[in-house]
Amino acid sequence: MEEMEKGTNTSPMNSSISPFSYRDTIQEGDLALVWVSRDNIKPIIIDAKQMFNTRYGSFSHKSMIGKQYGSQIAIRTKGQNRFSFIHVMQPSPELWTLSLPHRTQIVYTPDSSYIMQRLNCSPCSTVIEAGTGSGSFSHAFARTVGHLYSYEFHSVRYEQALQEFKNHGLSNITLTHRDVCSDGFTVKKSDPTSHLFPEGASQATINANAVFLDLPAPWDAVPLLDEVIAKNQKVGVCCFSPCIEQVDKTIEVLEKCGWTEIQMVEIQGKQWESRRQMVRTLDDALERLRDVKRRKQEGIERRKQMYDAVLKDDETDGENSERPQPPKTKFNPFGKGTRVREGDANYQWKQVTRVEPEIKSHTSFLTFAFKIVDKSKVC
Amino acid sequence: MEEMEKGTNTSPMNSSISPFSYRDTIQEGDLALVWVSRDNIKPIIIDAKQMFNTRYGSFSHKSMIGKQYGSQIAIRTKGQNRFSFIHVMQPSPELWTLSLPHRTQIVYTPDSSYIMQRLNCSPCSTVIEAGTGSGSFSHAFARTVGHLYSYEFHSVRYEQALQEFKNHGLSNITLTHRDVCSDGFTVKKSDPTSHLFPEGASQATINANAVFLDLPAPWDAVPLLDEVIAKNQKVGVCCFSPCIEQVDKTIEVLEKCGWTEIQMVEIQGKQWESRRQMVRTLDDALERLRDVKRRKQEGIERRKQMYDAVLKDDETDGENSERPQPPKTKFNPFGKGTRVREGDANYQWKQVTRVEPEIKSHTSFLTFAFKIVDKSKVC
Amino acid sequence: MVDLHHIAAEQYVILKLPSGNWKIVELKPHTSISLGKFGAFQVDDIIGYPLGTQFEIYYDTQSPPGDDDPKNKNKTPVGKVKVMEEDVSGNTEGSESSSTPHELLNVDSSATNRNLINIGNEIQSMTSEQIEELKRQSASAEEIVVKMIESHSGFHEKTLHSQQKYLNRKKRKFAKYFTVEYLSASFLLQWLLEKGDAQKVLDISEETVAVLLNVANIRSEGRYLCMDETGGLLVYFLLERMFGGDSSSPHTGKIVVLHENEHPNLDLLKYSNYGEKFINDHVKTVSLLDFFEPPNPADVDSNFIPIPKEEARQLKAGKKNAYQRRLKWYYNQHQIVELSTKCQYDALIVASTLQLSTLVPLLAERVHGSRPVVCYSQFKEILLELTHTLYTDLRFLAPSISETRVRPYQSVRGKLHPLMTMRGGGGYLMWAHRVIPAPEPPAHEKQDETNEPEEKKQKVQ
Amino acid sequence: MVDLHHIAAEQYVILKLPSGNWKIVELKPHTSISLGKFGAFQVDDIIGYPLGTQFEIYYDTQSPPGDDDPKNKNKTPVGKVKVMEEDVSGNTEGSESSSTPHELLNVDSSATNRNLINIGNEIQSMTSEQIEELKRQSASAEEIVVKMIESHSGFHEKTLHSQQKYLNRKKRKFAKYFTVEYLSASFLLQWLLEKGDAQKVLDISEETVAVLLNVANIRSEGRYLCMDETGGLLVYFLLERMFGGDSSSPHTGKIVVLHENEHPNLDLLKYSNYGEKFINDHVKTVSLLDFFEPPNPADVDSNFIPIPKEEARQLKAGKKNAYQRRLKWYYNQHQIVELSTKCQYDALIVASTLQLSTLVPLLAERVHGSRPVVCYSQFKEILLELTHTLYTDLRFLAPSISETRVRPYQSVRGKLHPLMTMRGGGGYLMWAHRVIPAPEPPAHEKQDETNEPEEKKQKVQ
Repeated sequence: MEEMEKGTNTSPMNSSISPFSYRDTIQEGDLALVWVSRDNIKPIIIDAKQMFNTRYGSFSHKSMIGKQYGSQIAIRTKGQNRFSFIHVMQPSPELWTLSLPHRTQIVYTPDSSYIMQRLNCSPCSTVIEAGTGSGSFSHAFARTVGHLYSYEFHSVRYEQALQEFKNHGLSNITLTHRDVCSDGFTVKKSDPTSHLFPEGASQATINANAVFLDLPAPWDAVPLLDEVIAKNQKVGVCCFSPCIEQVDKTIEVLEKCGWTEIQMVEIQGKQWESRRQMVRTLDDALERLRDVKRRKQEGIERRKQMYDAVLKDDETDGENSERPQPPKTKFNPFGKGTRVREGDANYQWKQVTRVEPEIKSHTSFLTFAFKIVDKSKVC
Repeated sequence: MEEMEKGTNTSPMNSSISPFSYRDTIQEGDLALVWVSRDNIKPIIIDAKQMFNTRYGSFSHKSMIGKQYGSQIAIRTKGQNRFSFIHVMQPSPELWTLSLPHRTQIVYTPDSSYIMQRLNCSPCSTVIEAGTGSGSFSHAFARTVGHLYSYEFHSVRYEQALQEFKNHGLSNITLTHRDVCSDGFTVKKSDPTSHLFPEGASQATINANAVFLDLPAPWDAVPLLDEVIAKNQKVGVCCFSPCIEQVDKTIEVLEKCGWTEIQMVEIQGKQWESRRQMVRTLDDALERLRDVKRRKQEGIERRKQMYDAVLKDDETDGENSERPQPPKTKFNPFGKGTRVREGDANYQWKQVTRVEPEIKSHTSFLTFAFKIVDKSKVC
Repeated sequence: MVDLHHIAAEQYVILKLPSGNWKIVELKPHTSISLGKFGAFQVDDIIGYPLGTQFEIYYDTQSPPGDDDPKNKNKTPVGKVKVMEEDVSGNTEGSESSSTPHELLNVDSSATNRNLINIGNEIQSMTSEQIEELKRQSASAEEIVVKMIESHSGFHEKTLHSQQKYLNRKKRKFAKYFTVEYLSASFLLQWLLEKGDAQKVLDISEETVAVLLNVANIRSEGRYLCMDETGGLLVYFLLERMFGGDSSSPHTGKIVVLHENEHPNLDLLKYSNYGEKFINDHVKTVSLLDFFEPPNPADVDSNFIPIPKEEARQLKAGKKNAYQRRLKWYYNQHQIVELSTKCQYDALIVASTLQLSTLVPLLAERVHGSRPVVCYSQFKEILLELTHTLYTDLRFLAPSISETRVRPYQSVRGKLHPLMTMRGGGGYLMWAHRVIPAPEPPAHEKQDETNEPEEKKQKVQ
Repeated sequence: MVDLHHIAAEQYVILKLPSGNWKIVELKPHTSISLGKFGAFQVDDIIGYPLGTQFEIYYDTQSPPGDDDPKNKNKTPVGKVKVMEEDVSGNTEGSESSSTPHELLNVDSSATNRNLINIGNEIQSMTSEQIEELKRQSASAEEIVVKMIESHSGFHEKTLHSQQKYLNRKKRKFAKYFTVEYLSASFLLQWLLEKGDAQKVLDISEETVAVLLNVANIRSEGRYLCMDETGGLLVYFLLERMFGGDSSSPHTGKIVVLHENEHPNLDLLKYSNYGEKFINDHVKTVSLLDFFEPPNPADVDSNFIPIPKEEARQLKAGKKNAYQRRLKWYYNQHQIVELSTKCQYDALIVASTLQLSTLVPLLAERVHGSRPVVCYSQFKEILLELTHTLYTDLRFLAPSISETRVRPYQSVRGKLHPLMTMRGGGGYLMWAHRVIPAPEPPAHEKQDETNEPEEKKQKVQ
């Protein structure tokens, strides 16, 4: 969405199939993700006339067309004549999430994955999502579930998501512009919605069996769910709230509305970097000190003789005597004073892991609950 | 404390020095900790006439006396003639904590350590602790701080702790029997307390500069602190509460009482086990399958010929033909079907860490705050 | 589409018991299922209700079980069931009901546990014989608990909170109810973990496998190369995500499972409710040896040539059987060739204790560009070794190790806090993308850094 | 005992600024200290107040700074200070005041951020020049913020929560106050971390070093063998725990610091307020080489024999100097002999990047039985290797690896939640006890298992 605001054309031309379904070859009009680095993944629409510019050089879309997705595109930069490259990736919901600007409020993959699993998402699921927000979670839902009903109360974000879902071929999403807290979840033909109503239908038959509420006040929305959730089966809900006081109010209303198995959890996701630490043995350290000592010994000997001489001879002034400096050590097993690249084959290394310097210590609290509206027997 | 209830004599006879201060040699009358295993550490009073019995054998105290603390005491069990041993350790607050029964409510080392550091504990600290509980944290405080004022409202626990602190030579603890929530922290001569009042003093001069409240309702105690904390210096408090709603009420009253820099934290402590996992290479796995295949080949060949014969000869009944079983594989690079001890030198191993099977995911929330009662200048 | 939301005969379901334990049962019509001390019920009585329904077992005291056969003496009597409208499970995950149980409304409680040190069995003055007698009288859990409160001399000295905890514990001990749940992959895992089988499933956690399914970009139409050392649990997770338990699913996805032993171990799939044909269509198994050293198609064809179907149908019984075996072998050999040499996979998913650093680079050769490679290991150190290997291999983009942990709370209003203890472990994931390295572009002028390893080159960017 | 609780001249203290940043300063009497945009103050004005006091800098607008010297033009004008009675710091650790700031009482707020997408600089219509002008007019932070609200066209569309956040951010930006804190080891660490010096202190965290101090059983009278690759931070933590900043402490504890380079690096001790003599008495340094290969006392004595003090005093200036050097060398050599061969230590504490598995078994030889061995490493893998080495060494009891992490909350009532992001890392500890293996007891009858390694034997128990 950020990219689109900048005026880049991100409407793929091959809109018949979703750019998110498996595709093998990079083609004109495709939506692709250019991987520059882990923190720099950019969506582009393949256009034989365009270039993709980075500060390491320009890559022609032409050089991408016809290659397999995942291909590395390499150039030599003219100025510095350096090897420079990008990878052209096919979008997936998770790569799409990584490509979003960091300041965007998004449900991160550890959370979205757990929510989907806990709500048992599959092609047999019909899911309600409110609000749509950046649309990142909508992509993950759309990949997996039968149908997604997504609600966004902010009109600009609604329009943006509407366009984006269309461009991304996410035809199993019904997006509706709505404040669900006041107006509920029912989707009528007269509403601002992307829903395709069947002939003669004036309102959508939702029957959701999974609900995800990412709202500041989910307690206003929970009582309105009964209208739209499936009646004769077990339905799960997940409320996503940053503050603990919200959880408290959410549990209160869930209990009041007959939801059971209420459980709140937190997800903690960590990324680990693989690194190497130099193996510096005690023996090497001692040998290095011995080397220093040997080189100093000469100087010390000389100084000692000098002081002894001073002590014997009353006339000499010890202060003014020359104090020779020992030569620097030559034995340098750890490369002190030089720039050693991590993994340098001249040294021994131990493989270690390091957590990312700043971790996402909290995203939101996830409150799950379940309900069967109608427990009657079918035959 | 648990041990004492069972009637074992745990009053050390050398009460002049604390058994918790550094001592080198195991002596008659000492309080020692017998380390049987990580989960089985028992306090004993060294008594030349006694035996320490385990299900692996009996160890005479006599064999311990005169040895250095930390000594391994080894025996051969008569029945099975196995090598069996214990270690005789000098108590430290942390080992003492490990020796307490698991069901005891204790402040664990990761929490107690952080609290002591955050409250900047040192010999210059005067600390208030309420309540005393199992006394385990009191031991850690007593090791480090100048004086500890500990309060226990439960009379049986008070008596137990009183005796224990005396036995352990923790002379810098004043223990008082008190419900601080209703009666505050002031210690008077008429109170049930271990305090040694100086000549003529009718109440203790506390002037605490660090406070630890492990109470169900710290908000009742916080307003009563001003009487006993040091006036003209920065004083820290830590409230230890399991539930988040308690934190909320605690913050409310801390703000009301003029405490600042309020911050709640959680401590997460994990223990890692060092283990080894067998290195099982793809090549070995393939070779093993090849070996199985070779041994089957013969059988397959025979069967194939058999079926071919059947197909050629209308008379034979394929069903009744004998189907020979191939011999079992001999190439067994991973020791399948045998019991391989972790680390067995006949195999290759990779060092790995494993977290304990059950982790202490929550102890309590720690709410810290600071206050200077009197900000006036001294000269 | 079949009805996936109601309890059906011949189905495997998982039952949640008042103790918080789980039990997997097959619903054979006209039989009864015993839950031990929690009672027994008729399968037919629960068929047709929505999956997720909680039932109470009750006994009509007027008509005692008419069976006087002495060999059935210790058998749990089969009761009747009724649907429970309100959840009373108070499950072990911390969602205990927060309202004051009505048994406590008339009981004094202390503001603190001040006068109570040792809440042990000695205070509760009912003997276990008395309790057993009550149980024999088929009293409801509630009745038993009320009796126990009356006889508990220290009860009024407990705090309300302690009283509630005590009651819930006791109620769970004597209550006779159960919940019939759909046997999802998550519940199957939970059942295994509670049985103490964590090591059999490589200590994997629900949250870790959840991330695996998403980062592996599992879709209903994908073709996945998989190693599963969890006895089929991982494959079941994949099947559930791809097809949602629907044996009539129109989706075309396939899972190719490689195995290091002569035969694959997917035993846990026996609990799945997919038909055998569905599983055979969507799950293919190939041994590692066949995968890396597949048969030569010409050799296969020279060994056997299928005859026209008409002809085959007319073979005599014995001969027909032998022919069918050979035909199966023939198709199987060609399938191995297809799966191991012609397919390009949409993801590689590995949960294996084979050395990953030797295994993964070879398996990944069959993965399509831009598709994910995801490896699970119980130990981070194994993935550390793997990532260092993959860093130097230009076919892998940005290998990284992730750890995901769920922290459940006691989700009771007024008493919110993370659970005091939880299972450690849960494993780690390595996630990378298969990419296709470009040939080195011609230099405008030869320079040294062109030979820098990938790792270095990536850092430049 | 010296007064440790009040701001004193010649002291190092740490200042907390409105930005949440820290600054270490030495309080030289009759000088001023500049805090850049937060103002400047006279050292003498704060002497004598309790450590921990928060001061506001204010400017008497009637009397502008009389200094017209052009070279002082860009110097921060020195203001007066007053003690702040209420804490307004709203520190970055999440303890923002929760009451609605009075600046907001007359401002509309929206229930949600609904109509607000991009709260950026474009909405705030004051230019930075205008703000600078206000600052030059020495307006208070509050005045500036009020002006900014007036000129912020989107402000009323923010939620009350957003407004508060915005205000606090802006207030911190323009406020002129500071808190003078005692320079504790924890604050010193925090200062280093915020400076981006985490790697210089091996990424150690306050919580990890806190556990280290307790499991190492640090006491005021202990004698500790230590390797400190944190530039003296670890030694400072030890000193603070042992002596509490009190240079007149009667306690006898000593820290012997081993170093792998020719000279020890304890640079950070320069910020401590212990006297030089106190540090020399309580902190001894020995190189690893001297420790493992100490001089022969006889050789030392054969090289130099001290003469009686009377005689020494009468030496001529030059000669006296040479004699003093030799005498110092003589005592130093004997001290090395003492520390490396005669002392038994009360704990071994290692924070070093030397290979621990080769280092620790040798150093631990000098540790008394039953005393702890505690090693810090930034990486768990290093300690894993170490514990496997120690498992097979009978002199170590139960080596184990621990990880301790603090999770701070936004501690604002109504908005309680763990901080959204926090620093990763913090390192790991290995904790074991030095023990003294028993000689193998005589067998009643020879059996094989007597030769089992310790690891196996412990498992038997």
